[in-house]
Amino acid sequence: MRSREPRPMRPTWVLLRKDLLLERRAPESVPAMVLFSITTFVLFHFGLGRDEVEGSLAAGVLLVTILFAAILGINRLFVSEQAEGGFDAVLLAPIDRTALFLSKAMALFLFLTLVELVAVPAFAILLLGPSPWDALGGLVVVLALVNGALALVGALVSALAIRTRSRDLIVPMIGLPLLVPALIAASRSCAPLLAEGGASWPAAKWLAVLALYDLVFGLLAYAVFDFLLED
Amino acid sequence: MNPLALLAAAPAVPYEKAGRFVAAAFIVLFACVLIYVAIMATKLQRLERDLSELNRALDEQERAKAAASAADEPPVGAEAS
Amino acid sequence: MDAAPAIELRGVSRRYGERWALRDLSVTVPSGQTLVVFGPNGAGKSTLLRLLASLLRPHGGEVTVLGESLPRREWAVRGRIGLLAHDALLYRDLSARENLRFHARLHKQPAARVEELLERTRLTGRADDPVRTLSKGLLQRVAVCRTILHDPPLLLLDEPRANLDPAATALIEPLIGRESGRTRVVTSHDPVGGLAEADLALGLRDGRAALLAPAGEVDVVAVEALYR
Amino acid sequence: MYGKGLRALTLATLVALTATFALVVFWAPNDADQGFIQKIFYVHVPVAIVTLVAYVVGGIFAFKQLRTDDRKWDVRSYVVIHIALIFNVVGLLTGAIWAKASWGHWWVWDEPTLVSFLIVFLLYATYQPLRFSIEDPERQARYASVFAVIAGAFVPLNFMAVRMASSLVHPRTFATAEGGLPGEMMFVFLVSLVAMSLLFWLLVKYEITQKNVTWQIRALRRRLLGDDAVAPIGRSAAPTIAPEAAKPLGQRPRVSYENSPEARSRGPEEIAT
Repeated sequence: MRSREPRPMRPTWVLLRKDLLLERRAPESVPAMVLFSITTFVLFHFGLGRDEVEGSLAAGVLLVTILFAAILGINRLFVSEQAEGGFDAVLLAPIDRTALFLSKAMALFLFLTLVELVAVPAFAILLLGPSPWDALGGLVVVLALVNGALALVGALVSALAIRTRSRDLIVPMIGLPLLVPALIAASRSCAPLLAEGGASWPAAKWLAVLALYDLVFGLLAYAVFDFLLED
Repeated sequence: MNPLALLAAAPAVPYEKAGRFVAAAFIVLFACVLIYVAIMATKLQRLERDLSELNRALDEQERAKAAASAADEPPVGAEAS
Repeated sequence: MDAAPAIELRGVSRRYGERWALRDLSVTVPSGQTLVVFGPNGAGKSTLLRLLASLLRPHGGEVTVLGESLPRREWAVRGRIGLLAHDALLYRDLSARENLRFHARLHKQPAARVEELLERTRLTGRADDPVRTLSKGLLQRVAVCRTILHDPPLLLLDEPRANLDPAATALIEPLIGRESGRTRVVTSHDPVGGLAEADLALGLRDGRAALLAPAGEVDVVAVEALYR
Repeated sequence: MYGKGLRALTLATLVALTATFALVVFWAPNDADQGFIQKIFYVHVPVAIVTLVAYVVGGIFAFKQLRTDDRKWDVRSYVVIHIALIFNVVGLLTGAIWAKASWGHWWVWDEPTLVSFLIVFLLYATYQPLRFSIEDPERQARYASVFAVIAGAFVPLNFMAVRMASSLVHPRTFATAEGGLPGEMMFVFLVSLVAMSLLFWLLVKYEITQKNVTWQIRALRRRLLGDDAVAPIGRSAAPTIAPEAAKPLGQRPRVSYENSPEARSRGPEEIAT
């Protein structure tokens, strides 16, 4: 047991630690997302009837799979809070309520990164034509931005949906259209990376659009999140 | 420029292939607006029915009140009328 | 305890759609005293507790808790209120110790406080088993620890003794009972037991204060009348 | 009191609409390359503009509802978005007709306004199911407002992303690069835009008046026949509580802070965001 007095951790870290501990203790989101991704690659193989994909088709397959896997994670984000009446625990604590939003967004970001650590290599082995090695640098940047978009929009939509009746319907119904611009920018950035002739750095404007999307929706979600918790 | 001349000078409206699409576009606009008006019309009917029901209820209450006040008036009032 | 009353409600009401959950309620509870709230289900007891805990905003009237007017200064009362409701507010997959550690960090309390409370409620034996494996009685004890972890001056207890055996009740009495010296608002369905521990009695019926008087002047019959 | 401007507005809309159609059919010159088909543009683009502007206005009303917690903003936000959704359908249909007329098939993916229109429609189509899935009217208003604010900010961003993604096939209606529109066309376009805006405003005012009448009759029934005669409100996507009955809670403190001890000693002022 740690003897020294715990540094008063910022509430966001306290909540994030709890979420990671919960996921480690009873893993449900990450394994489900990983298995879902790999199954989707198999489905794409048979659906498209192609052994290998490259360029914009490869970008599309990878990103659509990650998007739908993320929807699974987003659906489960606030379930632990809702089940135990946990929202009250956070609402009663003397903390800034948007810490809950930040901690959930970071948790989802980490989960998505974990999933991609397995899903992207699987994608490279199963479906990707050109070798992924030289595209790796670009992929990391684009996927980081995509994870940011999925985490921020996902956390907000999950909070919006969790206390309604048809919650697991509301998340995909609202989340997917909201994420379309992010998907457009991401697939246009990934296409040159996975191109047949060899990876080339994505056009700066698409990375800018992705970054702008993260920024705008991050700030907006941060501003309106409190209203979802009030009663 | 009297209206008749204006009409005469108007370009002929081509009704073969192209014209039909333009007409379709305008019809869609009107169709949606009219559907909306129809929905509002049904709501208007329901409002009208509620209102008449309320009026009937008000009449009954007034009749009941009038009857009640007539009943407990002392006999003196009765002879005087 | 400062002289100002812990709780002051003037004409407080709370609406749920067109129905009034609480209607024009005026109560003053001096600090250190216990208010016991009686009333059938759906009379507004839980609504009153959540309103006092700043979890619900009033739709009318003024609410002053621990000298702070809600909802304007609701952040000032956060962390100074202990709410023990039907939900235990504990994560089923975490152990009792991990849960309490989490709440301690949220309220900036030292870990030693958690260990002290675990010993006082004799939970150290089961402290590391996931909460979902605990019986209802043990779960209630962990919830009591969570409620007073941050030493709140005001306790809001929703039928605290539900599913507790006499031994467990004796254990938690010094923590959340009268002798804890805190201002307490307790909801109860047991007229005899409730009146015994009350300084002030409030009877709620359809969101209104059907009965409000010092506990001494209220007899059991009047309380039972509420439920008919 | 909502309905007082209704008659004047209806007349104005009537005049504007008939003027538009008369001008479009009889007066507007045929476009050089597209010929008569180009006339659909006088319906499709104004409706598209009114829809997108209406979504953003719905977002602004929703933001005001969140700030002041006054339910009349929720009613306005709901009605504006509700009518904008109808205009969105009209925009999509006329856009598809135009695509069929000028490019031969009903849907063209290279056409940015049409594609972004579909995405925005898919998003806002979830507005009413979201409202329907929340019972408590208070929370319904607040959650719907959060959605409207987010979706309102989404509309311009989506339009930009889709426009960048598709090669520019759509004739630039007012791009100055090719000299834009000759005088007459621009004039007819503006008249049509005014007409569509008036039509939108008319329908919004019409619906708000209708809702208000419904609430007044409900209140009247309650006063006349007592509480039990009033049918309990079923679940509905639309706001069901009259704004007057739901007295606003007034300004709510938007105070963020690290933790209570410092906050209390510092006594932060209310931050009006």
